Amino acid sequence: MQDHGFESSADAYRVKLDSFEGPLDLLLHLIRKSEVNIYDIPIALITEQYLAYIKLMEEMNLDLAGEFLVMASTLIHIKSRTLLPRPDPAQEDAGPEEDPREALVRRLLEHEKYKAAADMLHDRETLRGAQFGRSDSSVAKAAGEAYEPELEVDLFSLLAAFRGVLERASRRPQMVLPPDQMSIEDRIQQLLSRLSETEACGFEDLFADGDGSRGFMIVTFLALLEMIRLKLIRTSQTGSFGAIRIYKRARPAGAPHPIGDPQGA
Amino acid sequence: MEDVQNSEASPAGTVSAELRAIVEALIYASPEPITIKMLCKLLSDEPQEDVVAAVDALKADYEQRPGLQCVEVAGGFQIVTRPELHEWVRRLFHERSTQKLTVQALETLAVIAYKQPITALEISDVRGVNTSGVLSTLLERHLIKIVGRKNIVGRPFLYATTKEFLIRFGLRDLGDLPKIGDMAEALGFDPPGGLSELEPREGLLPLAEGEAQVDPPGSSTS
Amino acid sequence: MEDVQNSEASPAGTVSAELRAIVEALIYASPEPITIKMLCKLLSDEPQEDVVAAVDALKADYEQRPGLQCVEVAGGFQIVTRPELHEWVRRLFHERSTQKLTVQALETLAVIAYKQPITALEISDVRGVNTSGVLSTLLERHLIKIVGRKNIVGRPFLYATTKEFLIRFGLRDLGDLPKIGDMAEALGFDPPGGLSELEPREGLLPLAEGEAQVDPPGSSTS
Repeated sequence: MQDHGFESSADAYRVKLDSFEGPLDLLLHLIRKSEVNIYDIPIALITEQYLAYIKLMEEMNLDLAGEFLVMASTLIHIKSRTLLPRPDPAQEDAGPEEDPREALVRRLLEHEKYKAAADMLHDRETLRGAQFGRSDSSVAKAAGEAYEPELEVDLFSLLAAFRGVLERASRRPQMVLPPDQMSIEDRIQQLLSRLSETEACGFEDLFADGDGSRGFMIVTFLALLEMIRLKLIRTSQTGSFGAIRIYKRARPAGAPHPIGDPQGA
Repeated sequence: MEDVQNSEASPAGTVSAELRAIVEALIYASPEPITIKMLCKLLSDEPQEDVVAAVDALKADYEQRPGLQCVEVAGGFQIVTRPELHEWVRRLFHERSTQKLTVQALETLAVIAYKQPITALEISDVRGVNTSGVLSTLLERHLIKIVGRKNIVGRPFLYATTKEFLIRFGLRDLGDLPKIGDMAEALGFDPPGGLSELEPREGLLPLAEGEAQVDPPGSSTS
Repeated sequence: MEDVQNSEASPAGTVSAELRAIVEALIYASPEPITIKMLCKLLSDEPQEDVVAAVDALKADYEQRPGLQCVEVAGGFQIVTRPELHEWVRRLFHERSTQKLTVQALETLAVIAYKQPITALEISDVRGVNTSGVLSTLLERHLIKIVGRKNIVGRPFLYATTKEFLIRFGLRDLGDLPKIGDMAEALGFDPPGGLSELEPREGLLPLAEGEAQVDPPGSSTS
């Protein structure tokens, strides 16, 4: 096995100080270096060594994460507990007292397990990295469409996607609508008052009163469609391509209500 | 690999099995058809005639592969699927493309999740691109549903996420959706300012009778 | 193609040459490892056992290819170059195609793989260091995903590994991870009794194959 940058072998003495990822790493290193039994850690010795390392790291101005200090206080606490006089062995009915080191040992072993698992993953990754798949171009012709990978759906990708949208939106120049753009509702009112004057008129006449702009035409046409839906007008045509006439009609009882109408749904 | 069993079938049994293995791997993995010249360059220790012989042997070998063939294309060699099987390959790609969630679909889903209920036009506005095709994918996958019509001209459908969506993303309810700020803190995101995540619902119309085609009974979004 | 000469070498000579051809073309063409379920879906006219037999025959066949092999990964099959040839193949690519993960990232990934679903705080507890920076890297690389929120105060995110994780590490499924107890020997420590063995808790991963539309009942992801 090659060097994976792990300090997992007992003879790795020359360890760069900043290579310790955390206090558990450092502690394991010290235990290995001292060749002591992990189930019977000489806590005074190890605590002393640990504190010496911390001091050294501070002197070297290494960025000392808070976790290292927390571990230091844990060690000192355990040490102080082991120094306390043991309870009278005659009073064992309270059950054997837990070794204050036990919780720490459990954490160390657990940590070590996952380091070994990471090591295994690294080997897997290396093997897998040595396997190459086919090129995309070799199926492009047969597939007939471009390959787009299926995305993992999770909250992170969802949020990342949303962030992408928001970022794009903020970069996009704001669409400026002409300030005099008339609303469809307003246009309906105009057309209705116009029709109430004449009762009927030609389709083209409805477009005649504006500025002839594209926006005006579209608003007028949409207003017309809406009026048909609301059964406010009738249209008739004399044969294919004949003239279209628009008639105002009495509103039937079952007709939909216009938007914004308080009687509306 | 060292011992290629059916090498007696090949016209170039003299070429070392190792060379043939290397040549096969190179042709297979090359991003574009690989030329003899390129092969010789990569295999600089091998005499050119051996490289040519290895390619020839491989080509003969591939005559006997069931689904693949080794073709000469643009002066180089490439391993491709047999043309008579292309219909199957197309089916595979089609199957994948109708099912998969793409960047497009995910973006649309995200906009709906954070701004529901929302119309197709509003989604397109936020995304800056037309969205209509993706909506049907999301509807088919039961990630979104139609919850009503917006009370504006044209009465467009309003879309919202489904219960299935919540299950899929491991959420209890919509309040569980991470705020952009949450994620920023935890994971170093940088949210752009000025855009609110959730807007008050306005103008929601209930669906008329018989319109509730997509809305499963008893499903609720919030 | 209809007549596969060396079919007597295969353990499943009964499978039609055509089916084998189609299966080979599909495995080759699929952009990610293709599952038995997907094959069966595409080949809906064929009984599943024939499809399985065709895949088996092909796998055996590829044992004899000089430069290629058929591997089982993330619940599917894939044709790749033989790893021992990697130095040759690498010459085709100028830059390293994939970035290696750091020790930090690997350790974090290991904890998640064995204890999923798990919160950031729980990961930090095991590792003894803060991990949020690494998590965002792993999320961005799609090696882990958020599968929900834990039902405790603060509703923290729960993380799990993805299909991409399986693919990257060449694992068939989470059960393919070595038992973590086996590793104790490798560590040179004698584990005392009472240290519970950790196993991947697949039952808790409703979203692991989130895109589970491809998974047949009875097809093995686990």
